[in-house]
Amino acid sequence: MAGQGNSSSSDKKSKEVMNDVSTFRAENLQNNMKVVYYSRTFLSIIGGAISGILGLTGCMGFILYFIVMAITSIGLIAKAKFSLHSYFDCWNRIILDGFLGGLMSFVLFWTYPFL
Amino acid sequence: MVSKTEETQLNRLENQVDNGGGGAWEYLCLVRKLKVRRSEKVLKYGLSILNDPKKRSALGPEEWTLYEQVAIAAMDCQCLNVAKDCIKALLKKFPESKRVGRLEGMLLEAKGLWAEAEKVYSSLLEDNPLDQVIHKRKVAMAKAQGNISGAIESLNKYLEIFMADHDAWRELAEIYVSLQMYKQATFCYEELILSQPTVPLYHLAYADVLYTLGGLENLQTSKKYYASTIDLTGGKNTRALLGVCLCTSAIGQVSKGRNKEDKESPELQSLAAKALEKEYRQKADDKLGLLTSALRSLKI
Amino acid sequence: MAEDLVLDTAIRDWVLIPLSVVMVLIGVLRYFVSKLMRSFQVPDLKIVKEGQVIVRARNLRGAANFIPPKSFRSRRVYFSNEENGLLFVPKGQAQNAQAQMFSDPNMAMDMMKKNLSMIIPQTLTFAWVNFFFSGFVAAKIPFPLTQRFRSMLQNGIDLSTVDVSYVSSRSWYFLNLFGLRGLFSLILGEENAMDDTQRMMQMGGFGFDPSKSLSAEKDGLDIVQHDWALPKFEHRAEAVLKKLVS
Amino acid sequence: MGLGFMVGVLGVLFLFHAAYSTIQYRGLLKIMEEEFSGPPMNVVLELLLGFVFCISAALTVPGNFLSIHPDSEENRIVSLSANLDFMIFNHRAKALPSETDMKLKH
Repeated sequence: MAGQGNSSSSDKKSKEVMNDVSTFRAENLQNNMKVVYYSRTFLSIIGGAISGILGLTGCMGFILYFIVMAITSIGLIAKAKFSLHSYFDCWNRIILDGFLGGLMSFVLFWTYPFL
Repeated sequence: MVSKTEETQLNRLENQVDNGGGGAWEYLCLVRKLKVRRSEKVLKYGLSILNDPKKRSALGPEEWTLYEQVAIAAMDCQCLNVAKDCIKALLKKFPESKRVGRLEGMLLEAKGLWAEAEKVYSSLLEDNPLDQVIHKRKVAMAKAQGNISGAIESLNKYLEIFMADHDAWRELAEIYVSLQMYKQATFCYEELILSQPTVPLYHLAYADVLYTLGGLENLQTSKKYYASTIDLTGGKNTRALLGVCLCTSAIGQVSKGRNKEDKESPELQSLAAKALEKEYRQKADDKLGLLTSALRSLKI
Repeated sequence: MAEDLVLDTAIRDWVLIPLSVVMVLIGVLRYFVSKLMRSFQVPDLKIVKEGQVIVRARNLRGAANFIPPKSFRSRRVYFSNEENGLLFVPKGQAQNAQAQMFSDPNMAMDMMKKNLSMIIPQTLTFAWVNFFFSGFVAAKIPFPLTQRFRSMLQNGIDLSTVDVSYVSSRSWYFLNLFGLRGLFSLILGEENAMDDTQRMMQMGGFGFDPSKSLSAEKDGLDIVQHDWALPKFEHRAEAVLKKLVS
Repeated sequence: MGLGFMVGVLGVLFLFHAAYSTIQYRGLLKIMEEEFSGPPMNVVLELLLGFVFCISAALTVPGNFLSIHPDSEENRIVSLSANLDFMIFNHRAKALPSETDMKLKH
């Protein structure tokens, strides 16, 4: 946290003084992760519907799922205005977290148009 | 807990309402949310809303919380008739509610009729012995009567049951500090730090008490807690900066030269001094001379 | 292998869509029912006190590194010493959970209510699906699956030549069960994103058993290694000031 | 919040409409026994539009991020709130003359 005067300054934090004793506001971190979870879930449902409508079958559908998840991650990073360290404790919170969580919803909404 | 943005928002709203810019209801809600004590403004603007039927009906159910807020503010400003009227209105709406019973007890306290207030509180306690607010009011009543030891004793009894209530710990700490019983106060502040470790003001209060206790070990611990306050407030807490400087010079005097302490964080006090000068230059540069002479006398 | 089966659209309109709609409605109904049934027990002194002791012990364990070593040790002794430590539960007094559960009626009632709102609608829908909609190909899933899935997905269809991507309505039920979890979390808010299977596993323990959690807290507290964080804070304060002054 | 929500609803409506027209289109293809390769171009465009709307809604509706650092402007605690539960009333304001015109008029 040494480098972080206020949230706007975005220079990298020096690693060795990285807070091994975490003094984060836990409830804000949870709030941020909830936002990520909601965005991911909503977009995985939308992605499922789209791949159903496009009539994709087999791996094409799953590829579309990963594309949608990648777009969500990029969108979320843009939303955090690239100063990720003031909103999340590590990078994969926003890139990988919940990547496969929305898979089942995706599959469900993928099969709807196929009925 | 009032954060910086909330404080600026509160001040902005206060100025806006003071020079007639409207927004009284938002201001009253913010005061309630932040739990700050602005009794005379709350009384003035609360009454302006309550006396205007149109605004009052616009509040809907919130009207009754406003009545309660104005009643407490009126007691604080010694306008007991207004408090009585508000409580009467609340009683009409909620005949047997315990909250209104509590308000009646507080009104008796404000009037100074301790016996009746005691009676009201014990009757309320009968049907709900675990009502935390009533216990706290009894402690406040003991304190108001000047019976500090009674307040401490009942507060300790309260804390035996509700151990995790950090407001009570804070009250106990402040009473101990007012009685200069610093040993017990340090215990209470440690409890507060344990319950909310990232609140810088608990670290600061703990460091103040340790500094007042004195002794090499306490001073070193106190300096560390001033440092943690600086870290948690990003160096913007002036009291913590001054605290570091004072601790360093006190450690220097007590250990008279064999200060093995400096190897851990040598430039902390010089950095704190520079930060202080920078802040004074920005905010109160006429007092800069005063600051530099004080720091020089502390040999930093 | 098998050429494309043409599924009658009537199946979709009368089996699959109603099943999904029913499951959504059940989820919403369960949300409101559990909200209604959230009974507020009048806490008695003992339970409140134990709850507070556990909260305080947990705070101590969590923020141990923020207080000086001496005061941490004195607190740990205060909490877990053998004679009258707060977390110490004398052997005789540790009733087991079941005995306590039957002795205290409203806890049993609460248990039953929780079951009612979770298990019953679950088994009802499952029985309904199995009874009415088994034995025919219900839907086509858009991605190919290996043969091993056949027994799971196509129960009730005893033909081995049918392509595995044609499934029976039971697998449609399971697909809905897991798929709708995301939708529920969007509509009904985060906390009931857990669907029934998770809640069932969680429900294992019978009721809140204070004596067990007291000793668990005590053991947790005993193994805490106190490593004072404050010296590190001095370095961090220096770094913060260096940045502020520069 | 309202706008983001509207955009999301609009996106979902676009998707529904696209789904509906695709099903019609497939029904048509089934009658003419042709292979279904993909929805017609205008449906694909509609899908893309709906998708863009949904992305923007997904990023705005769930609310924005809060800083996790205790020393950021919105988290830095500058003062403790008054301990109102232990508030006492016989303090020095008793001696001050209270404004007399304060009255609850009803």
